[in-house]
Amino acid sequence: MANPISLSVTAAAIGTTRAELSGPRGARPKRAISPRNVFIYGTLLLVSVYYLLPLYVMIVTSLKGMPEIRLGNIFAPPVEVTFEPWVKAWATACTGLNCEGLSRGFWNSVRITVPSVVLSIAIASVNGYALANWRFKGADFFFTVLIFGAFIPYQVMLYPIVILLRELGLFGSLWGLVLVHSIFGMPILTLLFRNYFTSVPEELFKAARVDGAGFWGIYFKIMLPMSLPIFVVAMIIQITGVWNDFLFGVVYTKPDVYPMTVQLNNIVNSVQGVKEYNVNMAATIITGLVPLIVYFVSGKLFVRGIAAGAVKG
Amino acid sequence: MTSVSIRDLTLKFGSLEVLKSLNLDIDEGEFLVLLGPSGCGKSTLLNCIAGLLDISDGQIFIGGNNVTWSEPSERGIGMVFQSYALYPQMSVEGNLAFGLKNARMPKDEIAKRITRAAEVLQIEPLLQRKPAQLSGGQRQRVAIGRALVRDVDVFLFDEPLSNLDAKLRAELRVEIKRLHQRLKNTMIYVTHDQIEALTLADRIAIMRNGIIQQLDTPHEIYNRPVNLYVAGFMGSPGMNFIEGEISGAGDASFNVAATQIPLARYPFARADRPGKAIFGIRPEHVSCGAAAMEEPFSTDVEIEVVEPMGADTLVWAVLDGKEFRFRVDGQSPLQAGQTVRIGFDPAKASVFDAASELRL
Amino acid sequence: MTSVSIRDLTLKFGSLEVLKSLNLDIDEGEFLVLLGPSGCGKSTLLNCIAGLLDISDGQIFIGGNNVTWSEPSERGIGMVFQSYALYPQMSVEGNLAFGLKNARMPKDEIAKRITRAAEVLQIEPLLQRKPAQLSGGQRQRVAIGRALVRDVDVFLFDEPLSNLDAKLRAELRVEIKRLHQRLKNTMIYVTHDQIEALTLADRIAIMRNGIIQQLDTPHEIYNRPVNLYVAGFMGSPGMNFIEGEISGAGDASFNVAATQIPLARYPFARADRPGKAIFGIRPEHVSCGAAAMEEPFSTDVEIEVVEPMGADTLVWAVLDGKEFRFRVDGQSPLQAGQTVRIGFDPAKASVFDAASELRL
Amino acid sequence: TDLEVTHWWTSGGEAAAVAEFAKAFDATGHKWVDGAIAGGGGTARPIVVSRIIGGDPMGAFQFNHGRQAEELIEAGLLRDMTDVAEREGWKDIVNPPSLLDACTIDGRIYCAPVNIHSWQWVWLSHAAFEKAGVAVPTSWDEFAAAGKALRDAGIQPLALGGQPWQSSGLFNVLMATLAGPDVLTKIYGEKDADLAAGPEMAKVFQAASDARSMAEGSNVQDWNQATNLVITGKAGGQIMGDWAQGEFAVAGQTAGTDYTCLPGLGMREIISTGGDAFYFPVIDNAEITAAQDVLAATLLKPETQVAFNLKKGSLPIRGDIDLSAANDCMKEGLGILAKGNTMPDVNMLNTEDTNNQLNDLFVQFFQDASITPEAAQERFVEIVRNKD
Amino acid sequence: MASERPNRLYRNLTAKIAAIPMILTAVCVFLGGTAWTVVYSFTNSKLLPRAKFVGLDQYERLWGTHRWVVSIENLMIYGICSLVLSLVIGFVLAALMDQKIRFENTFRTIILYPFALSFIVTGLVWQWLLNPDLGLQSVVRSAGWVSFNFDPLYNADIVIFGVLIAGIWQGSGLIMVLMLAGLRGIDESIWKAARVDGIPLWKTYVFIVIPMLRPVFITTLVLITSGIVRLYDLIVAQTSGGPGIASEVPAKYVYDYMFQGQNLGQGFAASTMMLLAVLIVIIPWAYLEFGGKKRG
Ligand SMILES: Nc1ncnc2c1ncn2[C@@H]1O[C@H](COP(=O)(O)OP(=O)(O)OP(=O)(O)O)[C@@H](O)[C@H]1O
Ligand SMILES: Nc1ncnc2c1ncn2[C@@H]1O[C@H](COP(=O)(O)OP(=O)(O)OP(=O)(O)O)[C@@H](O)[C@H]1O
Ligand SMILES: [Mg+2]
Ligand SMILES: [Mg+2]
Repeated sequence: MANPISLSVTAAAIGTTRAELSGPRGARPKRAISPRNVFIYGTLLLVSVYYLLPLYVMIVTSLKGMPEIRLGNIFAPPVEVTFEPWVKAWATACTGLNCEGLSRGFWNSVRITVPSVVLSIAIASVNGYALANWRFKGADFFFTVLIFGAFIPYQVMLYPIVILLRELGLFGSLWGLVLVHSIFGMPILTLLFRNYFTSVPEELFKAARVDGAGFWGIYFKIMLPMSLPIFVVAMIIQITGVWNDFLFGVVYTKPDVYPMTVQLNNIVNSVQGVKEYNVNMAATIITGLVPLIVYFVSGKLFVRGIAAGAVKG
Repeated sequence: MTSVSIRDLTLKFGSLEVLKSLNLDIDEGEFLVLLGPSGCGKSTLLNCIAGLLDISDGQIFIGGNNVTWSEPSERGIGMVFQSYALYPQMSVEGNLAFGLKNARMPKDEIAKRITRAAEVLQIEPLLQRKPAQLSGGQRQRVAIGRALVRDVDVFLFDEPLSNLDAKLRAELRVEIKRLHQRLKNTMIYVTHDQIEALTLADRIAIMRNGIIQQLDTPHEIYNRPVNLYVAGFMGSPGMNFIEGEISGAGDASFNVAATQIPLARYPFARADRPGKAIFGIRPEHVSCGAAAMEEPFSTDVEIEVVEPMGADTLVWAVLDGKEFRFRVDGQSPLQAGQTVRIGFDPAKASVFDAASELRL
Repeated sequence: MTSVSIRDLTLKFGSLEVLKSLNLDIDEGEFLVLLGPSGCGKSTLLNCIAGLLDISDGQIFIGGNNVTWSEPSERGIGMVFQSYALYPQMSVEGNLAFGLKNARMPKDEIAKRITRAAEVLQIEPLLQRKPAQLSGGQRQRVAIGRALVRDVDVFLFDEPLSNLDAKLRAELRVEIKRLHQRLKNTMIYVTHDQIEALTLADRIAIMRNGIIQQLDTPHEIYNRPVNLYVAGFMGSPGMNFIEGEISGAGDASFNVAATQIPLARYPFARADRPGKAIFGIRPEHVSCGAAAMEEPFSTDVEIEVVEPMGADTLVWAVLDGKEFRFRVDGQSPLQAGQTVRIGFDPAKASVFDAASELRL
Repeated sequence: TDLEVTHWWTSGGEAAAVAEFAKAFDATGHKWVDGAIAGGGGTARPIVVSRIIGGDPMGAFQFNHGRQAEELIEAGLLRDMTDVAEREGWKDIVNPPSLLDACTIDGRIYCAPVNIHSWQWVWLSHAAFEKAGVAVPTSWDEFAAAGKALRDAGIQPLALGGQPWQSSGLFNVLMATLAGPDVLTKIYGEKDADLAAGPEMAKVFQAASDARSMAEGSNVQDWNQATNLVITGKAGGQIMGDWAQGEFAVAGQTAGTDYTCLPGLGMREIISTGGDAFYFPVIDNAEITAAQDVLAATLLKPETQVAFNLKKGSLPIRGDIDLSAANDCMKEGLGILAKGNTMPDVNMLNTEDTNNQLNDLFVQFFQDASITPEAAQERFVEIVRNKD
Repeated sequence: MASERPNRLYRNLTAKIAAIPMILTAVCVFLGGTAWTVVYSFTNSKLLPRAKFVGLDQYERLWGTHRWVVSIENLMIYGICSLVLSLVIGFVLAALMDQKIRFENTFRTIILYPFALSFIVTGLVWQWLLNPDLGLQSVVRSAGWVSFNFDPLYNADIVIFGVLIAGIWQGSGLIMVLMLAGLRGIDESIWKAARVDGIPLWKTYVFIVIPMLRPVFITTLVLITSGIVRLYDLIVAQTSGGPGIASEVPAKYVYDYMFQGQNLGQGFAASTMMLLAVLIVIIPWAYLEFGGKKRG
């Protein structure tokens, strides 16, 4: 647009000295290999080695035969790739008289994990919602006790819970285990949900109340649809926790519903002669696969959810 | 007829008494603005009326019913929030329909009401959009629509415009005013923007620390503030205050240092006139230059800062060592450093007792 | 002497060109305001000057030095942010001292500077407090103080007042103005509030989409906007625009439907006057009632809404089916529904070409 | 009827032995549902106990002989198997009778003993001694003397797993063989603290200290890994109960040619008569009760006993069966048993609590060379004094 | 419509009903279980809980037990190191990730994935990597450096640091993500202000940013601390408390005495001591969280 600026600019430009015009111009020069970049990426790469090493060793070892392992270097890639350890870990490894490997426990783990995750998240999200938005008298007290529960070593609660489950008539059943997982997942999940719902603008909640929505109406129609990130976080934490659990799975159920980790423990701890490291590693990877996949698939949402729910301690 | 009536309302947060035995009656179809500084309890009062806060003591009547313990949705109120509070995952239509669905209204009735509200607010083309896809002004309209469809007696607004920029604010202000003229519902409107209060209100309630200081028409509040606080709060730039003493009885005058302002034309509200007092005059009631000489009182001041604001110019001067502001035309040639003659009519002033701060 | 000088500054975020070959010279001691709507690139420009963003092309000179590649701290600038950006866990004193300590300034010098800045900004009693214990205005003052102690040539302000409420904003505005009068530093001030721009600026640069539309004194910008955009942007309530056609050459007139506005007194900036044009007149340049008859042009309008705003009253009327605003005295007795005579002097108007939107 | 049986026999020899039980039980028309828990008694016991307390017990479970199940019996949670015992005439066949005594409380029998395990064995690798150029020792003293030669040959003289019970087991063996069974019975059975502090024990501690230096560098956890060191000739020998025998068998080694076993460490012909027993929780289900009776009876049947014990490497609990298929070591054990040179197992004298304390003491002692024998003895005396 | 003031109990009744699971858990399980544990810690329960009270005997024995003292020492060492290292590593990594780097997602995934694995797995893998005959030591030795010595799991003096390596490996990813989220929440103008003030980057972090991340640090502190107190699986899988009792921890002591030693009373006494320690941590936290500020 033709306007007075261009005039004033030319006038000023004439006034400036030539030296000025010859100075630096444009973007600051950047080198790809600056000390800063070397430091950042160097550190990160180094750290990555530390984090990846075990995974690498696990995978490599699980693909080797026993003779190769005995001879060699654990970091060396397998000379002869064999999937036998995987097959053995999955299908034929023995514990006592059962030689079905991990396969026996896989579906049990699924059957335990799914309801546990669903129930614990359902309860914890309602708790968090009630604590954040419907603060009734004593809510803070119960919440503090709940958080206190996060610190109690599981072993301490083993017997009281046995008694509790017995009184409820749930001992030994799948539902008993689901209940236990829900109870022990509750502190940290409730904390997450409470923090998240606290960050939802209170006015939204008020608007819904004026619109005549009740406790459940607001929960299902307003809060739930808004809280995907935190649900993902809760899900990952809970899937990881439940799937990896050994103690509750073995104490509160019986052999026909033992989860995979019990099987893993049996395989790893039933040493027959020498330790079959390759089978152990294969079994370990197989057992960890489900949480790993869940995590890889939803990792981004996890980070987002953490930002939304956990940071506002 | 009284539409909303509040009796001895007290509200405490723990030991903090936010509202103190407050009484308020609002007529049907009235536009009442609650005005006050941040933290004075405006939102709290509104939330009490809406039923979103449990009150500690007192009663609330809406449309003649005691609703003190009713649910918010049963009170016949609609509420519009500062941050819009639209349900983010629902379309505009869903937002409007949510309250109606909760009340189990038949589908066709819901559709009818939404169509009507959308028409009134001119948001028909937006019905299928999500709130995130709307501009600030559009969101605000949807938020109003949500109250509108529910066909409530009383509209409650909590600073509905303060998240918008100045231009949009001015436009939506007029729209709300038009809406009120059309619908004639009772409206209670919280703001801390006095322009909004002055332009919208039938009556303004000025609050401070949970107590209503003055409840009156904008004109009265602006021109006859009952106390120093209200006088200082209203008007931007604020009223000029001069501390001094009143002397004489019938033909009283206000003395400060060397200056004497005659108070003969001042309509005293009270007969007792103690010594120490504060004299207040609004910047726009001060004339300057030639016009000043025609006023009952005039004096010379030195100009410190000149603020041209487009339509008019605000001048910051020094009178008797104290800051003194006055407003002149936008094209005024006044300059910082100049000395200029100003004058005003004490009849337009407000005089307050220095101790009680009440209007004399 | 030129204090800040920007040559062909281009800045891209990826493929988005936010600043487009921008040139700007700011004199020493000048108060320049960058004004524009949200997202037009004001903050980006300021950040480039401060060295917080790496520019894509062009040069930046401050105090005669080419600082295009210098670190922010070496440029002799101080910056004040909208969100204050105080270091929350340091006391006010710590906030002020932190930069100086880093520059290894002797202790007593630091103390001296802090004392002086605290005095200038009247924050002496606050020095030991934490930012969380300060009010908005106080925080803003500390933020200014942080630039002040560093004794820089150029102050950069990025919307320093927009987080404050209206009253405080008005007060701090004056304080900044006074500060500038006292310190006489170069100041570059970003805002989207035109009152701030008008009151503070020596010159205003109006930006839009990364391009400076007009760079001139507030008076010129307000009264002689170079294009329709600037005209519409400045002024609240905005200028009334009427679309129509210019007829005649010497004694031209502006025609819209039945109405004819004589343009004889209008100081045309250009000789070519195409047919379709837009006529703009500011609400405060419109008189009403008896005064209207004395204006070169007058007509009747119907009043729709009356907005009393204390000192004056804004009237929304209908002229030829279009909204038409004008401003009258605060005590005006006008009422909605009334028909009233209005008039104005076309010399005070602005006329734009309908196609290019440039001033005629 | 399905009967769930919990046990912690998961190593190679053990699992093969259990399979014999399962086969025999399945042959009766019932079904053995295997509830193996790897990781030993420490892992399995809480599971057993909590399931019983929780009201959902398994059909049968394996415990060590001794005081482990005492409280469960007192609480009435375990079945009284006296009827089965009488029907099957256990009183007459179980040998030594002390085994049944351990199952008996107030004259009622609560468990079915299935085997006899003795701790007092040392297993020596012929290959290792050959490599070191030393003759295979015939007693602990010779073995201890050969320690240096073995070490010089790059062979781990004594294999010792890191699990705590192995350390205390080793010590108890030294105590029983060097100081004699009477001392052990007096100290553990009668809490004779003075004896524990006495010079005889000091000698035992000194021997333990020698064993400690021989075991240094044995970086394995599980007992059978340690046994494996002996089997593969990487270690000279291991002091371990007769269950180690099973591992040699699974590895296809023959006693006398590949390895040598010395009962009582070659110092004193004595074996303890601990062992495993099966317990049967009270379950309110007639079918299961019946199946429990059948299982109990099956476990003690001669054929079952033979098949099981051959695989497990332990001694049968009845003297009236033909074990001609047994290998030399087992026969030696049988011989000692027949001579009546037996002593009670530590488990029968100590509560698990005391064992646990001993475990703590000795695992530390054997892994930490800085603890002097004297200091260890002091702590030992303390434990003995406070034991219940 | 109601004009009487309704019973307080019935206000928001649904919310209260919905909170019943939480209340039951808190009161019955956590409070009830804790109380039960504390009560029975004064008895001489063996295999089964029995109400035969013996006063403070169990506690006297507890503190007279060598292993308990070692456990406590280990927990202290592990706890302090793990706390400091987790926070430092987590923060440094987060700070690096916050530098607008390329491949951020990849790096983040790499650092966070161990979090998805159980302690059992972590323990096994690291036990193996640290095994002197198979793992790092043998690899380095076979590469030529014969005198290289790195066998933390078999050296009683440093075994706890071997556990630490694994613990950090598993836990620091989550801390990093938390810190990163916190860093991302910091107002950008703070960084700008610091640059204009000429403050070096490291000083900006140390004096300005870290103090601003207080809430994040509190959250992570709670997380890490609760993990430390519960440390059990990792030890069992990696060292079984060995060599000797060099890597014993309180939670394992509790477990071993309750189930292996069949001395519930002793186990309960140890648990009670642990709970006491937890209370010392959690009470100040609860005070910070709920004491001063209210929502508003
Ligand atoms: N939930 C609460 N708990 C405790 N105190 C509260 C709560 N909500 C508000 N307050 C306090 O009550 C007082 C009044 O708050 P209120 O929100 O009504 O002010 P307001 O007039 O609406 O202010 P603003 O203009 O800032 O919205 C304030 O001092 C506030 O701190
Ligand atoms: N880091 C960034 N990356 C990409 N685009 C950006 C970035 N920062 C700003 N922009 C874009 O650059 C344009 C100018 O932004 P800028 O912040 O300068 O606007 P502004 O005039 O300061 O607006 P406001 O008044 O809202 O502060 C906007 O369109 C914005 O979306
Ligand atoms: Mg409010
Ligand atoms: Mg900006």
